[in-house]
Amino acid sequence: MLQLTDVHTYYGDSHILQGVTLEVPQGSVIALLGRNGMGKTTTIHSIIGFTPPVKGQIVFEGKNIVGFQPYQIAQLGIALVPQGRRIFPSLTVKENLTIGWQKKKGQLDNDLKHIYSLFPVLKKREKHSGKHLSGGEQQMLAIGRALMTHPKLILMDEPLEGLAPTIIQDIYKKIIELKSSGYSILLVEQNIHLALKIADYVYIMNKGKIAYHGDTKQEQIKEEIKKYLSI
Amino acid sequence: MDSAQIIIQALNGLSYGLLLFLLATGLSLIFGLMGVINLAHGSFYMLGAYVGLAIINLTGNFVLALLGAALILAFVGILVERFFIQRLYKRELDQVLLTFGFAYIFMDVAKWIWGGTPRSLPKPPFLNSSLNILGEAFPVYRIAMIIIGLFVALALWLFLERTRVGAVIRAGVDDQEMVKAMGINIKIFFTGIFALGAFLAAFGGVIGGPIMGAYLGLDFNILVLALAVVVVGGLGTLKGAFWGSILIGFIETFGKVFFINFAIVTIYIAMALILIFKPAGLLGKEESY
Amino acid sequence: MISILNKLIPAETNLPWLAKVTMLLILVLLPFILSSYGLSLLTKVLIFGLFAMSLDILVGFTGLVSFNHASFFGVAAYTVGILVNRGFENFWLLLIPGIAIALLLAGLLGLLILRSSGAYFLMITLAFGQMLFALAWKWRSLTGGDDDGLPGIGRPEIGLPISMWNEQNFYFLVLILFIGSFLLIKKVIKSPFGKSIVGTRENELRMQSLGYNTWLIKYISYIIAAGFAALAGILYTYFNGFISPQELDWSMSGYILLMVIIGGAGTLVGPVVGAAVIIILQNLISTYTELWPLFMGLIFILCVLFARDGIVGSLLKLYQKKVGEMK
Amino acid sequence: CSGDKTTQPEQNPIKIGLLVPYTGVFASNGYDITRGIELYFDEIGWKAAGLEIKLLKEDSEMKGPVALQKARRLVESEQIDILTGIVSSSVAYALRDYIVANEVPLILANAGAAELTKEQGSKYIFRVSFANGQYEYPMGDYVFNELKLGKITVLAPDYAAGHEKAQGFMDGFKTSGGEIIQEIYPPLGTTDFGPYLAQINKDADAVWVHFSGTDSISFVNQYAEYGLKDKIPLLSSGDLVDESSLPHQGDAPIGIISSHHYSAALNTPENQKYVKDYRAKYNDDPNMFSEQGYVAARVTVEAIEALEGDISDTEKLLSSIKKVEFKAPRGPFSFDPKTQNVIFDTYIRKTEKIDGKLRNTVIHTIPADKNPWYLLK
Amino acid sequence: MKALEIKNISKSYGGLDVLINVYFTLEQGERRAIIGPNGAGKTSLFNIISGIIKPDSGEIYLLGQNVTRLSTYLRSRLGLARTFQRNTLFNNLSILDNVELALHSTKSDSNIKDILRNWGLWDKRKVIVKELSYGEQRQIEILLALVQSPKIIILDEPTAGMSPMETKTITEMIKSLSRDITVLIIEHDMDVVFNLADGISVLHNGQILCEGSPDEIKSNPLVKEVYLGTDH
Ligand SMILES: Nc1ncnc2c1ncn2[C@@H]1O[C@H](COP(=O)(O)OP(=O)(O)OP(=O)(O)O)[C@@H](O)[C@H]1O
Ligand SMILES: Nc1ncnc2c1ncn2[C@@H]1O[C@H](COP(=O)(O)OP(=O)(O)OP(=O)(O)O)[C@@H](O)[C@H]1O
Ligand SMILES: [Mg+2]
Ligand SMILES: [Mg+2]
Repeated sequence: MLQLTDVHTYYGDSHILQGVTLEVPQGSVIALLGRNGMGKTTTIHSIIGFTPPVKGQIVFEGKNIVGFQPYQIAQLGIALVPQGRRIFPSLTVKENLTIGWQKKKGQLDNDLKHIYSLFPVLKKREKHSGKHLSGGEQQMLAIGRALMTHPKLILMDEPLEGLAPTIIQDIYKKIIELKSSGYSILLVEQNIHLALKIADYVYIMNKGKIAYHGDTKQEQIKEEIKKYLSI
Repeated sequence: MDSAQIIIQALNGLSYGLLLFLLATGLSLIFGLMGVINLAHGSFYMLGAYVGLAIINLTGNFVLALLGAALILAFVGILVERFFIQRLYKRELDQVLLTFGFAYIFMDVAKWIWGGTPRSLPKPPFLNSSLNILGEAFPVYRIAMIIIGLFVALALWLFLERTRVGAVIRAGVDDQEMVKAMGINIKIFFTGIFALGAFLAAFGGVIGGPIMGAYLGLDFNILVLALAVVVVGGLGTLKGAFWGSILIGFIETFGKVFFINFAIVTIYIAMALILIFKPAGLLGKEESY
Repeated sequence: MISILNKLIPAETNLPWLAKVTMLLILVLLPFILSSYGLSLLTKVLIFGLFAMSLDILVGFTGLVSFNHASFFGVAAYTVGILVNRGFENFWLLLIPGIAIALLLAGLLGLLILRSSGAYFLMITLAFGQMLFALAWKWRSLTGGDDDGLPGIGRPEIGLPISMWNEQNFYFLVLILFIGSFLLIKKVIKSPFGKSIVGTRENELRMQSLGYNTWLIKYISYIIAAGFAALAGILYTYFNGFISPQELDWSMSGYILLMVIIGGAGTLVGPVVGAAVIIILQNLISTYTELWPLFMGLIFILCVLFARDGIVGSLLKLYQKKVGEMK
Repeated sequence: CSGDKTTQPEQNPIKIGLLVPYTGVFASNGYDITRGIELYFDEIGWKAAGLEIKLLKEDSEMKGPVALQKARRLVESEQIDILTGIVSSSVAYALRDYIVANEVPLILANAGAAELTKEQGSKYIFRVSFANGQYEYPMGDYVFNELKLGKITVLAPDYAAGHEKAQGFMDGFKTSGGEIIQEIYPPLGTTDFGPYLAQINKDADAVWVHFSGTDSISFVNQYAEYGLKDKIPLLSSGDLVDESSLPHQGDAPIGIISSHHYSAALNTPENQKYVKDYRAKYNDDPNMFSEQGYVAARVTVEAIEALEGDISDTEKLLSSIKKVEFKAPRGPFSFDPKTQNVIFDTYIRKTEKIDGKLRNTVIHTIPADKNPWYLLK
Repeated sequence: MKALEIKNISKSYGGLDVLINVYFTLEQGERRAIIGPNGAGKTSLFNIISGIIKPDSGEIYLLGQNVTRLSTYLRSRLGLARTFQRNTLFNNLSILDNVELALHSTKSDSNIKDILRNWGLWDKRKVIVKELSYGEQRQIEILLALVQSPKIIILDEPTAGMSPMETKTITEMIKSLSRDITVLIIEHDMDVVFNLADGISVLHNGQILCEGSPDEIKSNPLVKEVYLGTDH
């Protein structure tokens, strides 16, 4: 469903992604792991179009989306749960949720109800402005906001950051559920334990390159993770 | 002052306030929602008045002038936003310089086309009479201004509150990238709101034309008034712009009655007092962490 | 929230040594080449350069876009003008009341306005600025009011057998005070205090959490800026020989702000270059066409489009990039 | 040496500096003055005493320091022989010391502060326009004795010229026996007069006002709007209904009685020719400003011709200017030798609509020697 | 003398009670963790301790001194340092400038050099902070608090967003702080909490649910239910 081939991305003069190739098949959860500053977020940003690659191909459902505007990419069915939450502080919780919602894809009340059942606290804070939420609540909002757009592929950049263990378990279940109903997910996560549990396949990044990739069931993976993430 | 006088002056304050609302609300939208310091806002107002006058002279039709001028200036607004402002979001100092540059250019273009002579827009004939209120005459046109001001306020409120537009714009200012990632072509919204701001300014220019006239320098006089309104009411809320306008309208009017000698500074004294006690405007929220 | 100037500004202007010496030489030699009119323009550029530099302390470094900077310029100018017309002569002694009154005024206003920020700060300063303007306009007995202003102010007596009526001598007096102020402001900016004003601009919350009294930092910076504006105002009074309320008007504050932005906020040299560009171009263009605002407007727009960080800011970036490439 | 001139036509031209606002609220005044000046120079083929005339125009922006800077250029770089223009008194004050120190003759074509030709006067400063109060003063007597109006409310903008002009009228009116029952001074640049109009004392026999430019248009319209036009007669200084404002005031000014040193409707041959030429060139009616410019230009030329073009001696030039006398569109023109201020007849005019067009018909003339304004000093 | 005393602090926004009569104390040199569900009021409590928001009622004592009415900067000067849950840095300044500001620009150059060397940031010192990756910025956030040589340090989810390796380094670093320094930490990463803390307070719906040693908390069924879930 999504395929990156030899992607090179720069910030000004610095060459950050140096030929990233990875694939997210339909209906699967792919984990992208790596230490801080290795280029995970940049990979995500290259896909969504914030930092368009200078070289390489990004193919989504058979279409090369390099050079597309972020909003066009999003309209193709890619949603982003960004690192650092990036909810809209001056909008209320409800506005945050409804802003990307599209009529043709569902019923607003139903969709909202769905998100609220997943994160009941958001219902309680419905009219609060985004900036007054607690960190964890903002993270829930960021996930809910992405789900509201009915995407086919969700890019999740450390979606579990700042969440309490109970909520993490809920989200774990949610991701499994999403997967089984056909969603594809590219997951960047530092909670290695959980990432390995959810994902079907793992890519490990090191200094802008894919250093290793393999099936989560493989034995070798433990060692590779030890090697690149030092645990 | 007898009661008739008080009523007349209150009507004066109200009509002036709603005129201020017309001319300030566009600035409030652009400033409050998009965070753009548009020093050319007064120029849109002034050009609106001039263009409106030109259309009246051509067609003799006030309503046509009103809509024509507003649409023409909205188009100018689209050009300005699309080719210039769009690169400058969140760069306030550059916005100051750019829009000031435009203010200069617009002023000179107006001088070039219409000369420097001050002008006044004729009132539409059907509004060119006076009403008798408790023995005092009060111009019908000012009553019409009150009605139009209220109507525009209502229409804007419906537009911004009942549609997603206001929220999208605010989100766009918070984090443009993220809005795009939500599948929204935010640029169109920005352009649209800027055009709407220009539309409202020009609309105000024509409505205010029979009272404020059209002259070189009107642009900056209006700008200061509009800024005062927006800031007193608090940035970014229609409600703020509305009550800010009415308040300033009343302060100006009653300042002219009770403090004739200080009329040139009443508005500033009021602004200073309000901001000393409410550093983020009357209806603005103080930034709480 | 509007946090004016949330962008990278080179906090130091690291022009090579050679450029500095050349610059100084040019400033010293120019008066011998220029016509008397050219010299008067250059003098004006230096005075406004100083004025703009002082505003840059607020706008560029502290992140406060003040719209009443002309108040300090004007109040000091009036103070000195009034005293000169009452027979006080010694320039150096006159500097004391002139600057002191501006500092006092800034100290007083600072107490009232610093709770606002961003656009609100701009507006509350505008409001106070206009009140002072109105005061100068209406207090005829002291200021001469709107019409006459305060004419007939002679040139300074500096206690040396050198006549300041000679335009070259006056220029050198201005030049010396300009360079002195420049070095002083630079010293302030480079000091720990200077760092702390930049920190306050960047993130007030973090500064407070680090133990800085950000209110006081802004307050002091407001007062310092007022002091240098006052010096510029005093020199301007002597330069013109008169002072009128217009010098306190918001349009003057706006004019200076344009200089700061066009030259590059947050670089000390920038505002001076901005002053030079605006003053010289305006004088030049307006001799050829009455439509000079049109051309000035175009220049402003071109500057925004092609010199993102102001003229000096952009040059600096270019220079730093070149140096980076050479390494 | 005058004989050389015919053999040496390529002499230094005469340079006249013109300093008026071309930008801002008063730009139109600047342009009108310029038009008057250029019309006259056209008439004489841009030559005075055989010498070419060069007109150097600069924008004063109505700001003292800017004007001073521009004057420096004109004087020091261009070496002008005469400076003229100057719309606002504050600019005139700003230039005064510089002009005197550099010995440049200055011919004021509008700035009206009385002081400029009194205490602040100088042999270098002439004024062809008016001093504030000069044509307002004699109207006081006319209003009281001819119109028989005894109680008057006065409105004028709150700045020096406004006060001076109002004072001129009030002095004249009170000297004749009238009573001022109310004085209101709105800020300069007021557009909304509603609150002031509602305050006007209903006992007043008439309202006298001085407003000009933008203010005059707003005021006249709103005076009618608030129903006052039919209740209390409106009197004014000529500025209120000057030909520059009339086309933009609708029918509201009809019936206003005003005093002025000029009216485009004056019936003299000089004026008729002037109005005709002006219309031909600019397709517009002349007004007080253009006439002042026209007169200023003529004064310079007359003075230069009297010296046969030899203006190297400034002293001689000054005394030559002082002696200039001619029949201007406004009537007989001359300087008061003591103050170097203009002396003119004052016209009482009534604004009327004739052939669908508003004009200021002269209904009474007060000759210069009957204007006791000068006796006051 | 206690390092920190929170006495009956309450805070509400509109109708929402964020903190209700919170009372707890911290001995000098103690290492305490506050855990609790999202929205329990942990960050709000930190903001009240550091003076960024004012409590509706209650008092705060810092090193024996009543600081309830003291501004943030004065509390900092008493020796309180903090990190923010959301990175709060001088984004447009370099790493070096950030650290210099934290040091009040008074310390010698060599000191700064040592610090940056220790953190492996010396080579990157001229990099503008906003050009760092999220996790790298997170480290600067902690660095700024640590270099102030505080007496009490309060850390709001310091390791969130850090990779396991960095998390380990930071945890060790906090652990190795001199025992004079009192540490209060909010964390959702239980490994970090159990590794660092002497004691844990659990905040739930704005109230202290329970307090105890890591082992006690681990096995407390109530805590399991509202916070830990079944995993731990
Ligand atoms: N705006 C920027 N300008 C310049 N360099 C940048 C910018 N953003 C990131 N970088 C650099 O790019 C590299 C990769 O950053 P990226 O954010 O992709 O890392 P990451 O793997 O997501 O790390 P983390 O786990 O900390 O989020 C880092 O070295 C960072 O310094
Ligand atoms: N200014 C405010 N206005 C309204 N509600 C607020 C405000 N600040 C915080 N809240 C609410 O108070 C509650 C506590 O927030 P706080 O940030 O203290 O939670 P937390 O315990 O730190 O949670 P997390 O673990 O998710 O960071 C939240 O539900 C939040 O929505
Ligand atoms: Mg990342
Ligand atoms: Mg928190």
